[in-house]
Amino acid sequence: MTVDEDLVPDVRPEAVPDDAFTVLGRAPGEAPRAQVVAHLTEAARLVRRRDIQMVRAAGLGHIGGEFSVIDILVTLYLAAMNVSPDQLGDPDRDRFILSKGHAAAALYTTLAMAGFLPPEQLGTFMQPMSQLNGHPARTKIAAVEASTGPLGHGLPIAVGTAFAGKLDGSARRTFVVVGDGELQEGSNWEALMTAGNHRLSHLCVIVDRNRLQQGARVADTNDLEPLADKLAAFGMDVVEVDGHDHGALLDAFADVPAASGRPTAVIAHTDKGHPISFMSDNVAWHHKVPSAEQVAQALAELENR
Amino acid sequence: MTVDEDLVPDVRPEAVPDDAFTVLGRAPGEAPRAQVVAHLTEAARLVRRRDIQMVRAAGLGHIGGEFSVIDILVTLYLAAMNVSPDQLGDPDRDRFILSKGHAAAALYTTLAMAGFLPPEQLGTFMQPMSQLNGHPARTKIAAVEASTGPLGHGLPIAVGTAFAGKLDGSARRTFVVVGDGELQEGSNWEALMTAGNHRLSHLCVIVDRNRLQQGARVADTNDLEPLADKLAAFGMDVVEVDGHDHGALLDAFADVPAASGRPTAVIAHTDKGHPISFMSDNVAWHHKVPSAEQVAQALAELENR
Amino acid sequence: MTATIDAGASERVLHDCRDAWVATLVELAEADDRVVAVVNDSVGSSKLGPFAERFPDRLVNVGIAEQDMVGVGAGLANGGKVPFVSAASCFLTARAMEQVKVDAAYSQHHMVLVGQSPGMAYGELGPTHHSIEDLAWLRTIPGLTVAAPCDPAETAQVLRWAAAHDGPVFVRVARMGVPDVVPEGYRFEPGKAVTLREGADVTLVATGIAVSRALDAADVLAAEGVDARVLSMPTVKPLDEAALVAAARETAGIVTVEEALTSGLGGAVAELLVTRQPAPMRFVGVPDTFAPTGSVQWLLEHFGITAAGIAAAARDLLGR
Amino acid sequence: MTATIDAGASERVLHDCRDAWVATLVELAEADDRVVAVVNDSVGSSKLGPFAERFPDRLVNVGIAEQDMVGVGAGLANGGKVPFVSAASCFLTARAMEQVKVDAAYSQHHMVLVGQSPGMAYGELGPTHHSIEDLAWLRTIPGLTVAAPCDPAETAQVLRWAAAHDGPVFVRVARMGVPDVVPEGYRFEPGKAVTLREGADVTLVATGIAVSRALDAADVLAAEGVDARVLSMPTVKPLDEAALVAAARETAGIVTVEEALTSGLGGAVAELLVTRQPAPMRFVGVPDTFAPTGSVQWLLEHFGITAAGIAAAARDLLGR
Ligand SMILES: Cc1ncc(C[n+]2csc(CCOP(=O)(O)OP(=O)(O)O)c2C)c(N)n1
Ligand SMILES: Cc1ncc(C[n+]2csc(CCOP(=O)(O)OP(=O)(O)O)c2C)c(N)n1
Ligand SMILES: [Mg+2]
Ligand SMILES: [Mg+2]
Repeated sequence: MTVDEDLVPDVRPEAVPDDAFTVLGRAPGEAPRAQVVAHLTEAARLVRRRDIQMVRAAGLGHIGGEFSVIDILVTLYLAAMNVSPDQLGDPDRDRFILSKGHAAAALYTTLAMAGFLPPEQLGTFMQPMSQLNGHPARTKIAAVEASTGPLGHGLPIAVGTAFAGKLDGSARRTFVVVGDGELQEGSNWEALMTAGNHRLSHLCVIVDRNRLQQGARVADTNDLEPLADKLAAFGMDVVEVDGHDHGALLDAFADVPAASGRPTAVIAHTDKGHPISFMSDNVAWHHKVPSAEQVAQALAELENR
Repeated sequence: MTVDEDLVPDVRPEAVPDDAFTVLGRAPGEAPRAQVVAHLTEAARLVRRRDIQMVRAAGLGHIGGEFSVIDILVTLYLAAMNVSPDQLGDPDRDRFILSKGHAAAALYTTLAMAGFLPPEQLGTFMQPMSQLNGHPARTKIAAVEASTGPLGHGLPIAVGTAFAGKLDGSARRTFVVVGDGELQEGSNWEALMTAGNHRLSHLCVIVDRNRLQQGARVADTNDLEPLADKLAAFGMDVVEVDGHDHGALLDAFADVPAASGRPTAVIAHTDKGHPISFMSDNVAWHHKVPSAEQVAQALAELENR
Repeated sequence: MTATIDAGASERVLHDCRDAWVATLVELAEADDRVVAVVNDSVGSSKLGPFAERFPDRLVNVGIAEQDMVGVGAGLANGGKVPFVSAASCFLTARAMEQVKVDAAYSQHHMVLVGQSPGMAYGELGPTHHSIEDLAWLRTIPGLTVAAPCDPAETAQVLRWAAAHDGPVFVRVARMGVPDVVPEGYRFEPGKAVTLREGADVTLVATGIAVSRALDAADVLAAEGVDARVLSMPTVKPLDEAALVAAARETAGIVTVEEALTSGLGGAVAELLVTRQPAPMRFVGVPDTFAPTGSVQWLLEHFGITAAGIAAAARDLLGR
Repeated sequence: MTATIDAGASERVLHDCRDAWVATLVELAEADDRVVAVVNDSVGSSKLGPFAERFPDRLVNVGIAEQDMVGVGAGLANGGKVPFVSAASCFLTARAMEQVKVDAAYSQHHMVLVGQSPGMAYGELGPTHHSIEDLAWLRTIPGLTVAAPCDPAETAQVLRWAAAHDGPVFVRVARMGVPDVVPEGYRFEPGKAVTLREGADVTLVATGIAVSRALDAADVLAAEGVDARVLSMPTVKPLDEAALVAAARETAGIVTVEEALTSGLGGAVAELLVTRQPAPMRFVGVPDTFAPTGSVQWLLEHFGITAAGIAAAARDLLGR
């Protein structure tokens, strides 16, 4: 199935009634694991709530890929990564780069949830002169480490920053999320080859493996399988996890750097549009903007989880 | 070991005394295999003779990568490929693309050996207004299928022409030679993914696996190993051969299209500068220009083979 | 897909030129089975649905891989096909620049590069998705024809011409709504300006979606007693040198208008005039900056690529 | 590496600016351990040998992968390094164009892009290896400084300035032999022309290796009684607008000279003049064509990028 949808659909901005947003902040450091997972689960629920409202209000966004990546982002920013709003000038902070920059709204909402952005700013998403551009820009938001948008840029940049960390003997880690469709870009394989050969052990490449790209399934466009073999042949330590399981993600991220000394590739199996019944695994929702009724239904489904 | 040599060294053109060149043409079609191999062996010897003289005369060239690829070129043009000078307008002719275009002199001499270029033209190599440019140009020589020079262009083009052949149900085959260092370019992995997924069975990607690139060994720059695993994971049917063994090359090319329906990748194990004692496997000879004495010694070594 | 806007007094129907693009492509493909389309996943944003349905085998989708896309296009040309290589203009040009230079232009392959949704059509998506550089970059590449049609009829004409032209052509296909502009029976010729309005005071030279805006500006100026000539320049390369030199001689100067960096059409005209007929110019387009966030309509207003902005530039040139 | 040529009466020592490049880089790296070099295999042609010996760990060789190279450079900047990203100019620009646009310019990373052996330095290797488009392309990218130093001293100055400048800089480093040009004690400033010779009849504006040729042309013209002003323009972006407007006002016109497509420096000056001070111009450089095979010296003669060619252009402008 292919989609005849437009990258910028014709839905126009509309005020959204209920866009309250509670900033939960980081999961408590010393808490038992179940409590951390509960914190992340609730945070992800709130981030999805706000995200869909932002997309509806802007009349623009990439909701499918946002909902598939939110659990990963929340796990990183609220628990796994060593970075906090008052630590952005610290050279030893962990780095995160959203290579699939079209999921910007998911990043912005997660940054707000983690205290890196004032929640009010979320209301400016895509508005004239807003700092919340359709793709994240490092010149506009302090917490954004790299400007992305064209696919295949974030991973080479992540390799560079991981390389710098290695040169400095720093313990910091670099996490980068790439889309699965994005892995069709050759620049990523250049970067993986470099990372593998230089044994950038503190680099963690997370593949948002939602099996869909813009117009069709990845398998029907230019298939990636056998993906784990490809990544391993390029020198990665490959781990596969359920990308919506916060506990599994926590474990995978805790294992970076891998004992092997190789960079880690986490294939995070996700569903595009997760967990909304009418969006999930449906290619139509790459950048479709939900109607008011669809927003209401999605919010209800989120409530009942 | 790295080399501090220049891409355009300071040796200036010089007349070369003995540049006679015998055009042997195609190996006889119905001849016994031993006779075909003997024909190719002699042709390759003559091509190397002429090549080193051209490089010396021009004061420019990439002799290491030329000597590593000549046996492959000669096997293709004088025996394996279904193409002849009077058949260049035939849509069903086999195609050849030298993606590592810096070995242009090897292609020109082979084309002359196969009757595609008047041998006199070889004397114009790199001279002002010559059609024999430092990298092959399709607008300058009818038998050149694709203009190359920047690494990583020829393979995507080969995928395109193989795709066209598939659309037309043509039996023609497309052969493309890439350097091993060249495989660091991501555009090649984009093209391999496309070829693998579309099962372009009539495409044959030949890797000139001479283990050296411009400044150092491939393994010391950005290693390719495990190369066969990489190629297999991208959907290729992988074959490894001695790239200086005409018989082995003939067999590998005769197996295209592979029974599997996948494109073929031939990893041709070669030596850069083969078979000259002081050049072979020596990274200094990527684009070094031999002195008159070195030319004499190389010619003597070729005589005695 | 069409929309209407209230332009001055009258309601005008606006068209998405991609509809003309796909209709023309299907028509060309029906007449010539060498015609194929090559894309980088963006089947939807290239509006290739109707083509994909009619000719599923002739749609070569290489996935998100623009270098491969242009190289594969060149190879398809080698294999006897007539490829239309279609992608968002920003990625087709910036990401595959060396392939455009080498595989298309230097190689002189018969291939058509179709830059979709150029300029600031992807307004809110930001500068990474704006293709404001394409005209400035591509007009410098030898051997490449660079076209930016101004309405659906001209889009169709350019594509038909490109399909028959044995050489590489870049065509900017607009998604922003434009009214019908070219006259009935119009025939596109590369390097041939279209005089849409005669005038003796100042000349407005525009390309692509800016042409209808230049016409609107001429109306604004006429109301003030300024008689503006309007030239549509469907190809930024080659330029219509004779028409431009004549305009520089016969009117007070030239205002160029484009939805692009002003080094595109503006720069091309400036380079011609200084050597042939020095004359004052004003540039309407995107100045030397990455655009802020905003919709395309907002950005066009922001940069004055509007009837009012063009009229103001003309007034400035005339010292009024 | 130095060579001598017989220029007119006197013997001049010619320098390969890459020697100044690597010496300066080593010096910067000694003073600041954030300085790293990033390359695409071309350690030799970037003349990085001395740096590689002294700082083996700080040489990041990504192999033949220009997109990765620029992205890695941006990441190293994110990681607190000051990367000098060095490659043959043709590949650095064309192959990594989107990375230059997005990762360097739009992102405003503190990084230096070093375009080696630009123009037609790789003469016989052909248009795929010529970087004649770099100035025309890069000068249109917002937020990027584009420099083409004219001799070893200026090369060193530009690199030192770039190392301290918190933003992206592109520097063309010439391999073609050039004599010493800038005066003793010269300090580079971006956007600041250097008046190498006063003159009232016509102005020659040159950049990079063309500067010494413009000076030679002024000698030729002086012998004919033509008093040519010579401006060296070390940055094509930003331009020295004041100096150019003054030259257009005070002399009969401007001849630009560059080892590049004339849409580079020539186009930049033309765009300035038509809006500020319309004046006649002539362009010396590579016209709109891919060059034939030939050595760089032969090609410079072929295209008239020589004292004689420049003088002829000035005469033509003056109608003599
Ligand atoms: C270089 C480039 N080409 C094309 C696009 C247009 N584009 C935006 S999103 C997308 C699909 C991405 O698919 P995937 O990486 O799988 O992301 P996800 O499924 O997580 O949304 C495409 C083709 C782009 N942003 N960049
Ligand atoms: C895009 C690009 N980057 C850099 C170069 C410069 N270059 C020419 S040959 C070469 C080394 C190629 O090595 P390999 O592919 O192994 O070829 P071989 O050993 O057969 O000569 C390099 C880096 C180039 N031609 N194209
Ligand atoms: Mg996906
Ligand atoms: Mg090699």
